[in-house]
Amino acid sequence: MFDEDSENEVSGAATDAGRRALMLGAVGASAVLTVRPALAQSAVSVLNCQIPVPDPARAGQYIAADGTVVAPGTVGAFVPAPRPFTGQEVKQALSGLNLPGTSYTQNQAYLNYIRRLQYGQSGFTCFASLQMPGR
Amino acid sequence: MRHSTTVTIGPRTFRIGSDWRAPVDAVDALYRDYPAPASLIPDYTVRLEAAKFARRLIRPSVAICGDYTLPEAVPQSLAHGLISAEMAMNLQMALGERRFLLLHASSVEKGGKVLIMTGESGSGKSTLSALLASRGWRFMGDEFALIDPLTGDVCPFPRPISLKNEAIGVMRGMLPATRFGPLQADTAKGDICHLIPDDAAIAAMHNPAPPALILFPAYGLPCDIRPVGKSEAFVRLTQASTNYTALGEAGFDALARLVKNVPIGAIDYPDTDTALALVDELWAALP
Amino acid sequence: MGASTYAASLPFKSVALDGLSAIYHGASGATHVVAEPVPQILEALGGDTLTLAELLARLGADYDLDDDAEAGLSARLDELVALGLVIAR
Amino acid sequence: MGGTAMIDARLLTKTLSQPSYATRLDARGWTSLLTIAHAERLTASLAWRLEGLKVPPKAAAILAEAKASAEVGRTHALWEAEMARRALGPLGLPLILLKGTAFAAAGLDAARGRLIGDLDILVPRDWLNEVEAALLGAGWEWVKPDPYDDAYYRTHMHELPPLIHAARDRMIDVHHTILPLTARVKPDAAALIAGAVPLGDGLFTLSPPDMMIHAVAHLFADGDLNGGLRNLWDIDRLIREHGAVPNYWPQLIERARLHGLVPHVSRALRLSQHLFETPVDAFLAYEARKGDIFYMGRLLARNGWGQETRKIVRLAFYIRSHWLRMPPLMLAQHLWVKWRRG
Repeated sequence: MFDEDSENEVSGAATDAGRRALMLGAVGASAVLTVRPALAQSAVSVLNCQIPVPDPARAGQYIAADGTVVAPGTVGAFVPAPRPFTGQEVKQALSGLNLPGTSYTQNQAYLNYIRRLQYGQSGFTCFASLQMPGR
Repeated sequence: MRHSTTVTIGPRTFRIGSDWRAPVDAVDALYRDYPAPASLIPDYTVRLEAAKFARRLIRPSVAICGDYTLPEAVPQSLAHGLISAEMAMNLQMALGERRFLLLHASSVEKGGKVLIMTGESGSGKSTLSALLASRGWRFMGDEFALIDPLTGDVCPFPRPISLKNEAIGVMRGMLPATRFGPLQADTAKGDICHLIPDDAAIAAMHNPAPPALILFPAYGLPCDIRPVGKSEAFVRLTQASTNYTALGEAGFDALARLVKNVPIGAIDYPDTDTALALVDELWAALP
Repeated sequence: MGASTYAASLPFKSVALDGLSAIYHGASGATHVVAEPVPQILEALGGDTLTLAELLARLGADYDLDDDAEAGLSARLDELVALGLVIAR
Repeated sequence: MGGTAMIDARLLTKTLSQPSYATRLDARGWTSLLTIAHAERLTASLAWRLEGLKVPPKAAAILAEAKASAEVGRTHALWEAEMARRALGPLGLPLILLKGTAFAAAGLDAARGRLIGDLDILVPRDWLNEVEAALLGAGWEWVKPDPYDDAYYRTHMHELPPLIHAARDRMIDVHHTILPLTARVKPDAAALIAGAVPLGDGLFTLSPPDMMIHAVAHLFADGDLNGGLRNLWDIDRLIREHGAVPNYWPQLIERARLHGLVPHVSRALRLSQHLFETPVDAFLAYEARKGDIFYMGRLLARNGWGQETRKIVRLAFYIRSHWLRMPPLMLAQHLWVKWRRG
């Protein structure tokens, strides 16, 4: 059948003492998402979906460190991503890699933007369908 | 109302009232093989009302009303009265159902175990359920899969299958003409023709069965099988459900149990023969 | 923040699904899908009201923590308070 | 078909006030009762009233589901109040809840099975800008981007244009008084706020007499009596819970005078007494007026299919509701703008 080894990946890599590491400061994302009422359904594959940063309705605007969308040129904020990220790239970024072509702080800002995505915004269904890889 | 009828499908009974005779006659014809309502009290009331007095005289159009109504629903042509009735029944389920967790999915059963197929319109879940039903599976529903939070079982809701466009010709070539409702051309979704479930499916419409496999089919892609992670499946199924949030904790329990206990995968297929082969392969590999 | 103690907002249910957990939160009726370390923090809180230091000590007893765990935990707790899963006093 | 024309919503009001009446219903009667209750948004309230009675299995299932669903709705509504409390907390204002959320937060009988839609809160008019800014900052957004509607609300209404929370999809109505500014009667909003009662967790409700005053204002003046039975049921429940408290009736009379709503309170009491056998104060209820029968006809205009009946009566109430809210010239302007926009 399918590879059903996901269950035992939950506890991650054990250290020598049988204890395992817990990254309290790893990714700024406690809630990956909160389920919202749906009349429609999203069925988007991780492999072929995209997340623009920001969404086309706010193209050209900057992304602040906390993920909010701010006016172009705002001090401390980051330029829009030149191309949409794929679901796969975001998935990897959530597990620790930087999004392609981003600095550490820029990566954090973009991830904060992505986790603020809401139903109806471009990229939300893609993000919603992401799953964390077992660590 | 001037004309009315009552229809029972699985656990749900609908009372349908209409300002015109034709839609009620069409419903009675389509559901002629279904047993008489088990309960004299319906779960839902559906009303097909004349949209506006002036319009009723000039060009009759049907407003879809009932216990649950969408304010922005567009009135339908009276010529498509049967579809209006079906849409209205779907609407009551989608907005009103509070006993079962309702998934926008088709379901078929074999050997006492259920295959659930969920996906957007165009994924082929409806056509695949019709094809599987013609190959020895029991048809349980092509629109809504009802998950019973008390048992975890899938409860049948075997409505007539709403075939669209090319699928009509495909199925007509395989099954006797008596199994089909009238062709309704030029609806908002193209041509629609209803396929009446076979006698066995209707006779077993009160018999639930446990789920054994969930598939997310996608039509028009090269053949592929992928596992779908439990958390991804959980989120996607909340979005495939119209009443997950309204059910509160019962919905959470039902969905968590379903996702944890049942293998879940995605299949991409270029044609229906491939899809059927993939389903057979995955079904045979079940523990 | 001025908060000195933290407690989990009870009741909630947590179900582990591959790398993530689905949490049903009784007070809000909301379902959250969360990543590590959230389930571990909620489990460590249990039914108790703890200071940041006490909570950190409990987590440290079960896990190897990263550098600057206190700042990380404080940030996670702020997020959980915003979601409603944790009550700060 | 034939026969249902005789049925109106009295079937529901009778069963709500005398639950044992339901035991005499046949399947057809149950069908009409449940359909009317649904249309009036009272199914779960009915379910609570019928608890413990022997009812047909299908009806029992429908009632149980309605009850469970209302319970989920109550959880969501109270959480929304908590979210608003957090958003507005820094302003240092008491968060005064209105209508269904207030009943639920205070644990009143009126909350049993009551469906709660939007979150309604009351704030001082001088604080509207700060409240608006705080809500926008905490994730609420405007529902209507239409400038005419927006200007209309701000100039003439008793509340901000509705806001919806972007993540939770829940609406909030921020009131600064309980009737539109254009209405002929002007309740004393400052007195409502000054008399608010703390619930102990940063949330407030109106005082029991003011709560009744608001329920009455909501019943008569805030629409064309659409959904009126549910609002009247609120009134019955509030009176049955508060009416026996010492001094309730003298206070209610005093507050009705203060807010200029004595005739309205009077009529509401009479209607509630007629339809729900509510024990009311004879002095305040006064004696039946000619118009009462007209109101009853409007409130009961619902057939066994859940359809609204008595079109002429309804139309009269629709026009009347706008007449009450607006001076004639403004009404003409309003209808003109609405009409041109189709």
